[in-house]
Amino acid sequence: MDFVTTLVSSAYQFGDAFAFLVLSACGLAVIFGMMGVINLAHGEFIMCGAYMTVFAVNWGLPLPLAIIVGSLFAGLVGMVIERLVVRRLYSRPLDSILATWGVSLIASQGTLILFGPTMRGVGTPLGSFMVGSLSFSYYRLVLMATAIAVLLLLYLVFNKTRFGVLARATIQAPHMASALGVDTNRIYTLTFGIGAALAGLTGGIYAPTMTMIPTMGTTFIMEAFVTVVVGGADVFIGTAPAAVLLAVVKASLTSWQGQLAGQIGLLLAVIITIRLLPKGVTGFILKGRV
Amino acid sequence: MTLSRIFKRLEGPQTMGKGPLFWTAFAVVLAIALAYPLFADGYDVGNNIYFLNWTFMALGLSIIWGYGGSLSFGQTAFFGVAGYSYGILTINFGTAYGLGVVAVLMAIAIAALFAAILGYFLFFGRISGIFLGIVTLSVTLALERFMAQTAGPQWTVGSARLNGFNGMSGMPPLTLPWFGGDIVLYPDIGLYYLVLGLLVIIYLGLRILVNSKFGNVLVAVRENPERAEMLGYDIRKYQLGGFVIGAALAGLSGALYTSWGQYITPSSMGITSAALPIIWVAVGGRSDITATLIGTLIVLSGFQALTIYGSQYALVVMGLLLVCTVLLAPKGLVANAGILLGSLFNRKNGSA
Amino acid sequence: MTETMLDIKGLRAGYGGKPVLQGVDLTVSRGEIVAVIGRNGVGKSTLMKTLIGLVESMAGTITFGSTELTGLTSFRRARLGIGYVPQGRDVFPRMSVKENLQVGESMRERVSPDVYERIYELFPILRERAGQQAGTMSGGQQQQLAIGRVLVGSPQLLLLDEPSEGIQPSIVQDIGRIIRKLNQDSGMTIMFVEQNLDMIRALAQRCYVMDKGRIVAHVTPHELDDRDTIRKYLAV
Amino acid sequence: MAMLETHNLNKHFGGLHVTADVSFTLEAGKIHCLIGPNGAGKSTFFRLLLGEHQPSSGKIMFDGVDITRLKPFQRINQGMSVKFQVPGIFSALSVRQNLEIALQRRLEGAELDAEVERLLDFLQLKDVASQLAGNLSHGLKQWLEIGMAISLKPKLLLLDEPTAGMSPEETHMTGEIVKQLNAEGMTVLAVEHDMAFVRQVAHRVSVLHFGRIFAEGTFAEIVADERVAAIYLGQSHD
Amino acid sequence: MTSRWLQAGTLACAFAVSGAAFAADPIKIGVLEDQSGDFAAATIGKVHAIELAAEEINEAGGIAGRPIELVVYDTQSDNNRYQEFMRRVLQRDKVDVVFAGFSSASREAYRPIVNQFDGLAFYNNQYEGGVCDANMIVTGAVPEQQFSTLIPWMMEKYGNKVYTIAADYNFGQISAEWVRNIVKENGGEMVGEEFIPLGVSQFSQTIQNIQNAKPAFVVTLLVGAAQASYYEQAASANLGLPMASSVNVGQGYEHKRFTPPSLGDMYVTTNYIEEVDTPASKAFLEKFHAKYPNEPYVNQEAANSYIAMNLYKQMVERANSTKRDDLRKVIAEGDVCFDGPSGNVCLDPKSQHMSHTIYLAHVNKDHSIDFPKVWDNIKPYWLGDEGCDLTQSDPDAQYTPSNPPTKQ
Repeated sequence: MDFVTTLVSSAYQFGDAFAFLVLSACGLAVIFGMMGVINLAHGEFIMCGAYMTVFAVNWGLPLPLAIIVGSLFAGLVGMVIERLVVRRLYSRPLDSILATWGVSLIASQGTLILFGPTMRGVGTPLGSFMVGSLSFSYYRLVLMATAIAVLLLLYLVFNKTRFGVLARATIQAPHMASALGVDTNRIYTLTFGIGAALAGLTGGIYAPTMTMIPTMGTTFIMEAFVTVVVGGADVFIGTAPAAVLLAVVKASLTSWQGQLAGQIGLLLAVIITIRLLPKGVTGFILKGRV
Repeated sequence: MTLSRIFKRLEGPQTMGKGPLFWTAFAVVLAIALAYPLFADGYDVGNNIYFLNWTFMALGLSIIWGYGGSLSFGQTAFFGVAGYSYGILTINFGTAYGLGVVAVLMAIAIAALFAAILGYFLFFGRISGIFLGIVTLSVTLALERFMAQTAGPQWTVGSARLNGFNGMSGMPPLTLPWFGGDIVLYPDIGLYYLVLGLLVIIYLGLRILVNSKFGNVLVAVRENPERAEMLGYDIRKYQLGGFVIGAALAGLSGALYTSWGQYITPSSMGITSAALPIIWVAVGGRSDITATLIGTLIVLSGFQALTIYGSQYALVVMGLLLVCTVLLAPKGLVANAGILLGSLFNRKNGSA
Repeated sequence: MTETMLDIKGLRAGYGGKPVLQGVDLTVSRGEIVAVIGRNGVGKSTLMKTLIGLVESMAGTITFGSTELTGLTSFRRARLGIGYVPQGRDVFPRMSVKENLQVGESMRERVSPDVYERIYELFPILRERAGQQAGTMSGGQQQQLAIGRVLVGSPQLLLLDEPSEGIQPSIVQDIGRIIRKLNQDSGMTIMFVEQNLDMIRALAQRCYVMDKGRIVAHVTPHELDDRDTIRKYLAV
Repeated sequence: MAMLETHNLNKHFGGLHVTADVSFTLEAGKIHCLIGPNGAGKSTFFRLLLGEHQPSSGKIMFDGVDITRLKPFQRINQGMSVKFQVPGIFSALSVRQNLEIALQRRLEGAELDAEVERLLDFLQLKDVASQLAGNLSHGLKQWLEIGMAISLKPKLLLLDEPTAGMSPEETHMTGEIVKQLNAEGMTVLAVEHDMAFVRQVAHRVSVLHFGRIFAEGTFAEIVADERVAAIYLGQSHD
Repeated sequence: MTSRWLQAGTLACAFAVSGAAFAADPIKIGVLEDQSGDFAAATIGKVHAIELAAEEINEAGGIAGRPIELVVYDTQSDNNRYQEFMRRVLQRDKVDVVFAGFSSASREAYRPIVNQFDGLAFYNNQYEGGVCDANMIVTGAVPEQQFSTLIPWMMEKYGNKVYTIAADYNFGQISAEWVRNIVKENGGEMVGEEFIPLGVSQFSQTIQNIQNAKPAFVVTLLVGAAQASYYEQAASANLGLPMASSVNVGQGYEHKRFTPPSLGDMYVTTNYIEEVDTPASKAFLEKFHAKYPNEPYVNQEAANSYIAMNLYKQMVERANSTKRDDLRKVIAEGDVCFDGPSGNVCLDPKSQHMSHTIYLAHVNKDHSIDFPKVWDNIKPYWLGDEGCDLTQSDPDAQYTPSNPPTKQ
């Protein structure tokens, strides 16, 4: 293999791992970082987005539009669940783990009952390109671009929009925000909705590359948790660097020693992180700050 | 007088139920449990051993989570570690001459050691609250994934093959050394009495533990870690202690389970398995071992019945039950019922 | 000038079932500047928090204009036109000064664009530091930000909880001057909790004296020139 | 002899300097009160002493030992004890158990039982001994916490606003308890702003203002100091 | 449908059809299959096939005049449930025989319990082979049947450089071992071998490794829904290599679930799929669809389960007993055969495994299927050759090529 091919191939593998980590984790990270809730139904929101995307394609929508529909639908479901369940548990974060686990059981088995054990997927669009002797999928590039776009979009939403300002204010001092006229409940609902919609987006965008089954979300779960653990509470200064770090670990170990090494590398990263940086990358970056 | 002193140590504000009424009920339940094999068929006895096996893990979770305030999502990791340890030991050395009992004890010790190492990182790294839950879950999933790939022939310990996802089997059942030959404990009456005996001992032992100085501090750490620290307690050590005890109990469940079914797999540590103990304990009532014990047995038999009669709706009903419990009975169904019962009883007494 | 803006009757409130306020009665008219004074721990801050809705009241009524406030969540009260500047400022530490100010917009449906100009005129430091993280500013700057933030929502009634706390005297005087100006220029009604005599004398038209969760006296600032009165109602 | 000394203790959060160069000496056997207006840095100073905050710079000596880098529980085991402003008790445990948890640090068996009874008597908590601590009235919670703090038989007792939320009678009673403990040999440092209490107990008073020790002396000296009155009431001192 | 309804329905049918003739005690058959959870897609059809066979047999007068009563439990793809319910059917329901299990893990979970109670279980799944246990009868195809046919054929057609990607667990490891050995025996070369942890769904690196190794074809031994994502990803990266498999299509009907052409040019050896174009197969499919019109696909496991029911009927009728030892005496005669949807099959007395007609299914670009080759009567020879002889001794063990029985 010539140098260019090696370079392109390494970058492609890194980007692929990065995209998967970011997209797996971002919904979970928003909900955990902004609200302190561990959403164990995260995988089911991913599945929900994927299923909705496939339905939308089957109704004749073009794929990009279908993915958006899937994402919005997951976000909507998220908001409903926040209203019905999660809202009552903000003072009891451990119980919210249980409740969201319950939701996840209902969702995955409910999907099985309603739509059967499997569903025909949609094909992966866009074809492939060659570099040297290797061929690559264009769609994987779309995934990478989406991961970066999601981070960028999140940054813009939480830093440049009115909603973002209010959301951050609510997270930092909920009582004060409320005393300044912020409807904090609405902020919580919307934030949870955004987290769920991001999970739905992940599901929708990976739907063409995966098998559609009710438990499909679980393949994202480990990566999502690992990224959030390593990243800590903040999406921007935590999740994104953690995903870079883990993508390097995963991609290099995978290409060197195979998939298992990549997986084990991720877990070692977690163990090392909790010892060295108990609050994740976020804690490290915020150290010494207010 | 000595009897009353024993009872005094068994009772305290950390456990629901006290006084003659409670202990009479306890004795009645115990008597029924002891007589049970006389009028139940073999299947029910075997099935109940299976249920009782799990209660140790639940009680352990109650100690670390309910009493100590630290949610461990990793109980099944210790369950699995002990199960595999038991398998490896007994496949290599057999269970005759009391080696089976030694294997159980060593399996528990290995699980406890693993918990001690992991717990050291966690508690001395000051990881607490919800983050502790994620980290312990991640470790559990890691262990599951690691064990699932040990299918190859290189993964053997002595003559025991770890056997990957398919799980390890072929370990002999537990035997007790006895005069005139070992007693082989298949899942029938013998094992039933052994497990029941262990449960009674551990239940009473935990009652003493949680009402002891150690238990007091454990609850103190849950209630107000800052105050506990400002009384000079190194709270990390107590959290670690509770974690290790919880892990050892999970280990006992793991070893017994493995000997019961002569089988252990990585999926015993998967995310579903990892969540189950939390559900049992939460539904029953986590901060009381009696509530945990009753709750665990109710949930286990309830879920099994649901699976038998509810077919595919079982999982949906389980999910609903969980959500409703969390929302409507935050202390747990059994604990809330107990509190209700207690207040009714008190009111009656008061008005009389 | 006798239109009642705030009417509190028999207000009881506290934490965890234990009342700190033991039946507070007090009125504030439109356009007034009223001080609530008293020693530490007599319930002054609790009163302010109960007014904005951060502490739930157990009994009594709070009437704002013609609206009964008890039972409303705090963001609804803020949107009715009550601005609250808490003790200890409570700025959002990991947000910029500008973003802190923007949160105040939630009090209004629509905020006129020149409101920021007005606030920057009152507190030039906020313009200078608009991009700085609020948590890294000094106490006095944070206090100015906290007041500026609530002014974005143009409240009719401004509640200030110990605006002088932990702030250098020169800035205390500045803040006092600005508050008076707000009252004179736009007729903003102001109620504040204070122990700082300079601030009380400079601002207050009337003073309620609080002790043990009740209003125990009603004095004018002039009466506070008297040493014995001070000793009686305030610390030291 | 100095029980507690701080040398140039500094703490800042971001741009906010909470304590600045606090050098402070507490003589053994005294009751020393620390006063100052809200926001003067009293509670931060207190947390620095306890080890809940790490100082940005400076040194803390306790009974001849440098404790600057010790963890909170290690400082307690060196012989200090603390009562917080908001009562730090174990709500789900009985009053008796609260005391037992504290006392089991140094006693056991019959001795422990006897000491529990003595403390319940001393703190007038006998009637509520078996109630859950969370159900006590505010004042009784405060006393219970004082009881837990003194259970350790500390050389130095740190009190953070021990009379917050107490009635004058309760405040007076608390003062008497503190004086009695001092008479038994306990050194006491109290952050307090109830002047009646300070007058009642203090051998010495330090005034903290803008994170610095502004003045120090006997109660009478401090009260007479016009500058102190000025900062307390915010009067410009010209 | 719940298990109770199923039982009731079956019983009702049985009684309606033959009335008084069925005064005899029913023969109880336990059915433990995953009707929910991860494996449900491939196993619901098995339950249906068993119900179909039971209905047919009952209509024709039952087994030796006794009606079949099914006791069905949903094992939820959960090993613990297999343990619970195996105990239940054997101890509580006292069934005569159990048809149980999809994954090898579930089989290993229940096998000790079957041994404990000395029951008899049919495992109707294609698997990694090697179970030598007198309490088990295996009707699924095993590696020697699938690979000794598939690999040489592929090497002849495409070349002798082979790359294997396999699920990183027992099935994958053992199957890969078979592939490796057969490739070597036939003078080929393994240019790569990669094991994928279960649950992994991302294959970019693997696809590149394959491109770098330049094999003639890829042997895909992937298992589970997550790993099935490989085909879509490989197609989208335009890998374009022929694939050989023992597990796909026949079990998970991936060619029906994925968008063409992601499975194009895949070759699978299977003992049955619904496309098999024989009169027996067509008749079976017709009956199946008549009873279950909404069945998405009739896979090899469904056919094997159907065959197993008929084999059991034959054994019981010949032994005139449902006792395990009597049945095994019949098997020992060596002529327990059945002419079913997949052709003629016979039970091998030594291993209690079944011979098969092996069809080479080729998936076209449009995901239609053709059969370039059919091998008749391929025997499950390996266990017997290596020294497993259940007519002589019962080791209750599972062997692998790297861990064979110790020869006497």
